Amino acid sequence: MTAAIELQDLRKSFGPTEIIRGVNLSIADGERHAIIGPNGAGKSTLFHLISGRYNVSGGTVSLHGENISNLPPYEIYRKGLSRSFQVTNIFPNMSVFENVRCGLMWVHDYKYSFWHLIDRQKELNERTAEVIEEIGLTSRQHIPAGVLTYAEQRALEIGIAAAGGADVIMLDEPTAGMSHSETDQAIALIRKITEGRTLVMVEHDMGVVFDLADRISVLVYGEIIASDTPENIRNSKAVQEAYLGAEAEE
Amino acid sequence: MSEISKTASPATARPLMKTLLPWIGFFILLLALPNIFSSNVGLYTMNLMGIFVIFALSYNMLLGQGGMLSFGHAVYFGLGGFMSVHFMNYIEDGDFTFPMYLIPIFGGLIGLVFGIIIGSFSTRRAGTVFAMISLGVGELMAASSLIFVAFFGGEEGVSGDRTTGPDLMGINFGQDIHIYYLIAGWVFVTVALMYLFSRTPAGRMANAVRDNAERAEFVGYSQRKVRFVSFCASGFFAGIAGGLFALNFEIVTEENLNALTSGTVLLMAYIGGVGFFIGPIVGAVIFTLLQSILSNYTDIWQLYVGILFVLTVMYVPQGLTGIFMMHTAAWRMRRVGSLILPYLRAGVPALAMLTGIAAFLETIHHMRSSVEGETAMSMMGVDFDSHSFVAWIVILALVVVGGYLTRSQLPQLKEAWEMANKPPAQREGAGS
Amino acid sequence: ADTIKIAFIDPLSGPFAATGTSGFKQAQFAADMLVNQKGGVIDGKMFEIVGFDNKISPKESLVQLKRAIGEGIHYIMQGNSSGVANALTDAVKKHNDRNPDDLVLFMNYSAVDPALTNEKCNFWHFRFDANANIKMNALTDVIAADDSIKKVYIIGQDYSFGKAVAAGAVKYLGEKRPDIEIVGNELHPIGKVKDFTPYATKIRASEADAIITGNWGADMVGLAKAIGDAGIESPVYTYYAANDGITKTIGASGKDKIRLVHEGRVNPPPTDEYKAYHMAFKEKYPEADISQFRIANALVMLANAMNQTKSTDPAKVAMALEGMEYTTIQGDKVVMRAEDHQLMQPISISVHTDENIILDADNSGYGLVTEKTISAADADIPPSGCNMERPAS
Amino acid sequence: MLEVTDLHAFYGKSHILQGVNFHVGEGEIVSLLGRNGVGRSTTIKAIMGEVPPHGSIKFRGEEISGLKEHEIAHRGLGYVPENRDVFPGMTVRQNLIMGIKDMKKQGRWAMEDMFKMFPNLRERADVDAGVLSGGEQQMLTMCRTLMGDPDLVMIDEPTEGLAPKIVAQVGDLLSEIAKRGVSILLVEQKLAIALRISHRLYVMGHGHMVYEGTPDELKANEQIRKEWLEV
Amino acid sequence: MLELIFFSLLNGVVTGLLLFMLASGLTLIFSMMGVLNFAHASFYMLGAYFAYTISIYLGFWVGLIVAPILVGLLGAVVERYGLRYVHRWGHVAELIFTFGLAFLIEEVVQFIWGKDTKAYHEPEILQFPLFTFFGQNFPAYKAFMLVISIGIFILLLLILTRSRVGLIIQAAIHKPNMTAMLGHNVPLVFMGVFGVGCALAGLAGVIAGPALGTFPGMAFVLGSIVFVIVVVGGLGSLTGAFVASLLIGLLQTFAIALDYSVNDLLQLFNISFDADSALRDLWTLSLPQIAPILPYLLLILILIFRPTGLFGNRET
Ligand SMILES: Nc1ncnc2c1ncn2[C@@H]1O[C@H](COP(=O)(O)OP(=O)(O)OP(=O)(O)O)[C@@H](O)[C@H]1O
Ligand SMILES: Nc1ncnc2c1ncn2[C@@H]1O[C@H](COP(=O)(O)OP(=O)(O)OP(=O)(O)O)[C@@H](O)[C@H]1O
Ligand SMILES: CC(C)C[C@H](N)C(=O)O
Ligand SMILES: [Mg+2]
Ligand SMILES: [Mg+2]
Repeated sequence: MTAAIELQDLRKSFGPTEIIRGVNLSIADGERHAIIGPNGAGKSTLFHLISGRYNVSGGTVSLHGENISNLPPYEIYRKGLSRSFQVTNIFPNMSVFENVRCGLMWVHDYKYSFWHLIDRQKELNERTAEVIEEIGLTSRQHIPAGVLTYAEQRALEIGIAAAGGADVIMLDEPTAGMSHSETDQAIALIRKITEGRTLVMVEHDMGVVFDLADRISVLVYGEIIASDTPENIRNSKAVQEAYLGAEAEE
Repeated sequence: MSEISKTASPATARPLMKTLLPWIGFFILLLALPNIFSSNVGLYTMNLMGIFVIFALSYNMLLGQGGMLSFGHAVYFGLGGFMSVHFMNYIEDGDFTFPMYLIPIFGGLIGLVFGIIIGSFSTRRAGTVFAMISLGVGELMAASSLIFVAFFGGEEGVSGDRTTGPDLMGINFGQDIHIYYLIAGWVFVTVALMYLFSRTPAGRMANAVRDNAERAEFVGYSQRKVRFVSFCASGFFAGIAGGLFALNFEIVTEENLNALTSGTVLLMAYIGGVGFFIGPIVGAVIFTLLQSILSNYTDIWQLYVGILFVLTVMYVPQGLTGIFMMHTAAWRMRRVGSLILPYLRAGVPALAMLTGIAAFLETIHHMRSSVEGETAMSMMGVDFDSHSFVAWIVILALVVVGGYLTRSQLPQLKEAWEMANKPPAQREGAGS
Repeated sequence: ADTIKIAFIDPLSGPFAATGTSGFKQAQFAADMLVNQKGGVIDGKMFEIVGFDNKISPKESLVQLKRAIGEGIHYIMQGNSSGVANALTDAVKKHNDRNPDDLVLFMNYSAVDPALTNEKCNFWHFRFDANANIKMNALTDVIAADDSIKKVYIIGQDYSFGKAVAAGAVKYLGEKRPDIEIVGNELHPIGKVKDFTPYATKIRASEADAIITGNWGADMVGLAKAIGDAGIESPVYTYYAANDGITKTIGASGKDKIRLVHEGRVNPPPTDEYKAYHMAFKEKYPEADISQFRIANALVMLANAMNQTKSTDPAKVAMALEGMEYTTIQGDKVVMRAEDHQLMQPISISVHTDENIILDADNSGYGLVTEKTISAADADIPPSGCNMERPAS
Repeated sequence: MLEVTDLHAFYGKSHILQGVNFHVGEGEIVSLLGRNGVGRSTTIKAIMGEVPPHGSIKFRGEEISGLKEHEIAHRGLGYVPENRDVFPGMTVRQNLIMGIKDMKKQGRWAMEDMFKMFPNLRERADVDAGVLSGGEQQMLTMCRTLMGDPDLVMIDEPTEGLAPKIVAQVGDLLSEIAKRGVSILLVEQKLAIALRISHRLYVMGHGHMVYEGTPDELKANEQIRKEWLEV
Repeated sequence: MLELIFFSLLNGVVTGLLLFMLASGLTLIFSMMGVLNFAHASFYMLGAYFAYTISIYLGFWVGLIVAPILVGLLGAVVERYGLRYVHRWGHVAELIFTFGLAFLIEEVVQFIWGKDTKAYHEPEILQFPLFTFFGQNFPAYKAFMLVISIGIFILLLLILTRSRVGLIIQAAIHKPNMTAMLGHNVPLVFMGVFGVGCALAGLAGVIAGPALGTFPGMAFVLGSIVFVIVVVGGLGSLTGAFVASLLIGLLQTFAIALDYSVNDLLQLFNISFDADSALRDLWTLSLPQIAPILPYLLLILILIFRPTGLFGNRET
């Protein structure tokens, strides 16, 4: 069986500085994988490399065995990989409903059609409504996304990413800036939405990480220093030193 | 599952009749207009309006819907016009037969072709780069039109005759009224098409790319292609408008594709409101009215248009349509009535002040541009002596008193506005 | 009695506004002095000249034509730019064909593209100025007589008139002085050149002994200035290098260098009547000059035609204008040739100078002194290719 | 040094600060604790003039409420916002330069000090701040404010979103700042740090202070912690 | 030929430097405030008109000093009461505002000064040929223009590289509050920069007015070419603007000077063409004819192949 995502000696430099220094990682199909690491380690960069936002400087990214390095984001998306962003990245002037629908249009094979009336596409609209229901925004669906509260926007962010039914979903700090109760809701949502799919996420909230992940990789200075089950990671000396540090104190 | 279908977008659930009603109204309006304004000037103005409505709407496919600020949209309009006028001449010369009233199709096609050519490189980027390319292409085309005389006719442009070729039920479109109905027909069809375009996946994605081009790439769409599709469609409709222009004026010149025309369409769309589908329609109508009516009464009408434009950008960035749309909340709550009185109370003095300001400008203008010693002038049917003391006192009084009264009314107006827009006492939420 | 409105469709703004507004003033003044103050036409109807700004655009002119027709005007007057005139004559013809009850007559007082009375001639169009070929014929006579001229540079505006001037120059020089070399034949965009220095440089580098140009308005001002700044000494043979700011710009640098071909004479004033007329005009408009005397001729001939037919019906008036003879207040006898509606009139060649100036231009002390006048018959160039459709009546 | 009496502030019509009183002494580290949304950030913003303040704010005995933001900054107050407000289009170095108020005066801090404290920043000195990782941005914001040589810095949640290890580093930095004679007003969620470095603490309830004391006192006061701090 | 090349070179440099004077103000405003000021050429026009009016009463030299100051003040007022207000609606609104302003200023100028060309002339003492070469004069006034523009270039370069103003403004565009809280008086700096930029345009107007004519269309004529320069040079790069100005100035003069046509090219390869074909215009196309379109061609090519412009490093 080929892995959902396979990184081979992946490298990325910005100017003279190498940020990602030869990452090798394989994420199995259906796995929930978390990437943790100190600030600036390159987690978001890694995400950008996989999803096509940045071009790689070396190495390869494969999705289901197919090399996708340096493809533009939309090509990668079409191959079944969808992601959310650390900094909220939605369509602020469009309604919540339209936001989600945009995430669905390509996979429903509308492409750049200018001969379908979108409001008449029953299946598409029903599916949109379903997704909105799942992320709990049904009562807000006609409001412009820009005026949602922060937590709602985060939910929408995840919703757009998950809507298209891609089989690999990548979430960058999905719970950043949320309060405790909101975080709990978010975990439930992520769990539900990624049912039966591959999930890759970056998180600083260890609660979330240990709660959700099947496996955790620790990225430090652009290198993966450990990749293991949550228990083993929690107990690993190296990881504690590099990342968790004073965590034990509290 | 049944629960879900209940929450489906209301657009799908909307009864067909309700969707069609505005269109039927629009259709009837188009038919009725020439009976209301039947004068020569009226017809002329409405014909121009029709052309600009299409043109401005096509422009808004770029700016309002696609977030592409273009300073060269007249290129497609002008090329459409030139192509059409050439075909008119081919028909006249008997080179081939084709009904004259379908000529704008050729305009549309050339608009589309150039949309494809120019769009293929200009839509690669958005923002300033796109805007500057459009500016460059616009200037390039305008300058070329003076060089390639065979196609563009140089300084004089190309003229044609619309009365030849197969006619439509005995009508050969010699009279303005015939052209009116022809334009009206095209307006109806193209407005409907452009509206429908905004409701297609391509149209929706144009909005998405405008809002956040990067994210659009992460839901499977190439931002460049999305812009390209809008750009071509917009070129097509601009070309049709150009074709109608050719039919209406029977001449097309360099001006049809120069920066001034590009600027005008931007102005129309923006004054009307780029955020709304009907915004550009409102803008085109108002602009044409100002242009053809106001210019009958005053030499300095462009000064007024300029002031209007700048004030619009400053205070109502949503455009004039935006002002109406601001009232939808109050309208739904049936509270618009409560605003009428405050509006009147502030509006009447404001009108007086504006009259005063206009009188001031007109009088100054008259004093400067009339022949030495000529002081009699008239404005709005009032004759007076531009050098008389009384006239100046009246002007001053209008401005000062009007201004003062308007100001004094503003707090009340604001309060009334807030009252009318206060959300009704929080009822039970629809659940979340 | 009521008034007869005449639409004056010309550039009242933009780079050619100076020419347009000056013409407008001259038209108003002529209507007033030569028609209205003499009792008007028919039984006391007054002429009223209504200005319509066409920004020198053919398209805008048609818009203004529509407006004028909408206001019930049946007579239009235009002169600035043959490009506009070509569009107007076409539009007027179409209009009259389609609206036989609402006819319009077009009096062209200055657009001199020969085509307007040749292949594009049209029953509703009358030209009161001598066409570009007639003028070029006269101008080249002068050049041909000057043996020191061996090389000529032709520069003009890129539109029908500019091209007609260039074509005429090439043709007549070729006939009269085949030995003259044409070292430059150049068209520049009309009304768009900011700075003529590069052209002046080129002219100077070509070592031309004479320059021929039909430039007018801002384009003449710019060209004259650049030629002056570059210190070019060669004589300039022109159509419109006077008045409206041009004479002032040229000033001393062009003395005895610039020769103009034109209708009507200013210095010495041909008649006392004209002199009085000119002075009265200066009195009213101290800043302007009578630069286009033909405007007055056009208006008086129109008035005469109306008086003759006792009608303001354009069809009848047009018929009356055909072949009409008239003696101008400059004492010249002119005839409107019926065949192509070209006014036959004497034309003059004058020089830019400050000597013997009685009526100066631009209040600059400089003006035009007429050196040579060619009678109408001598100046004549027969029409070619005019197939005029006359309304059946 | 800073003396706030009866401070009120509003967002539109909602009355967020309802009479806040507290003070910060020379060279002191004072922490402002409280749950989410009680108005701690608003308090700082009101002092800086970003939110219009009502009431008295005295800095070194002079009234500063009603002054413009830049005037307040020039009196010697520094502000480190909670949301990592770096200038994304400028390099790290330019961001730091931006912090300087008076180019001619040599303050307590040189750019070199900053780089010494955070070698990460030195490494990225000529990179656009917008591409820094979240944590690096947090460091940069803090350093930028210090470059302006304030006598009192108000720091809003400096450890938010930082990796656990860096959090400890930030604590050390704060102590270092205080050592150079700069007073600190710290808004923190992480009790541990606040308790470790502060001289005095305030606990904020809804729109006003509900407790004042030393770290040791607060540690002892179970009730206040239960009622106002723990979630 | 030598004469032609020499003078074309001179003319090109003079034109280029004049364009630079305009472009420098625009670059200043753009690089600092991110506002593509469409009304920039209108301020240039105002400079010429102000100077014209002043020169009637007080002479050219007073106008040279006072007119740019007046234009600068006006610019500051526009920033303070217009642009600053519009800023909150975003970039497009700002751009459109300046676009409307350009339109309005043209109308106002016509309203105040009328539609005709004004007789605004260079001062008497500069009305002499500086030197004569191959029998062709080089007017002293042009040398004066040359000196002033180079002076401006040096001055601006110093201001831009030696001060922090640029940074402060750039910061304040996106985060005015944060910038203010770091102790910078943001509104004042904005107003100042816009004012100075406009004053530069005004100065260009004062100097160009006598050379290129003072008429209501003068802004429109130059408006878009200035944009070409700023974009080709690289948005926000002063050096870029300088190089691009010279480039375009030279391009235009040489295109007019050199009489080559497509026909010449074809003859070189012994190809002849059908004089009646629809493409005849293409075959007879000559360099002087296409001179006006060269800058725009350059613009489009640059934007396609190097969207940051010659010296720029950012796109928007
Ligand atoms: N476009 C870029 N140019 C230059 N450097 C960059 C760029 N993008 C990221 N970096 C640098 O790469 C490093 C890794 O950044 P990244 O955003 O991936 O960190 P992260 O692991 O997501 O951290 P955090 O948890 O704080 O978000 C940082 O030092 C950052 O400054
Ligand atoms: N711009 C704003 N407009 C309206 N209300 C606001 C605004 N900013 C904050 N508030 C409200 O004011 C209250 C106090 O906010 P503040 O940011 O001061 O809280 P805080 O104590 O700093 O909490 P946090 O832990 O979230 O930072 C909150 O209820 C918040 O919702
Ligand atoms: C007014 C005139 C100078 C116009 C010019 N004779 C032309 O035919 O275009
Ligand atoms: Mg990150
Ligand atoms: Mg806070």
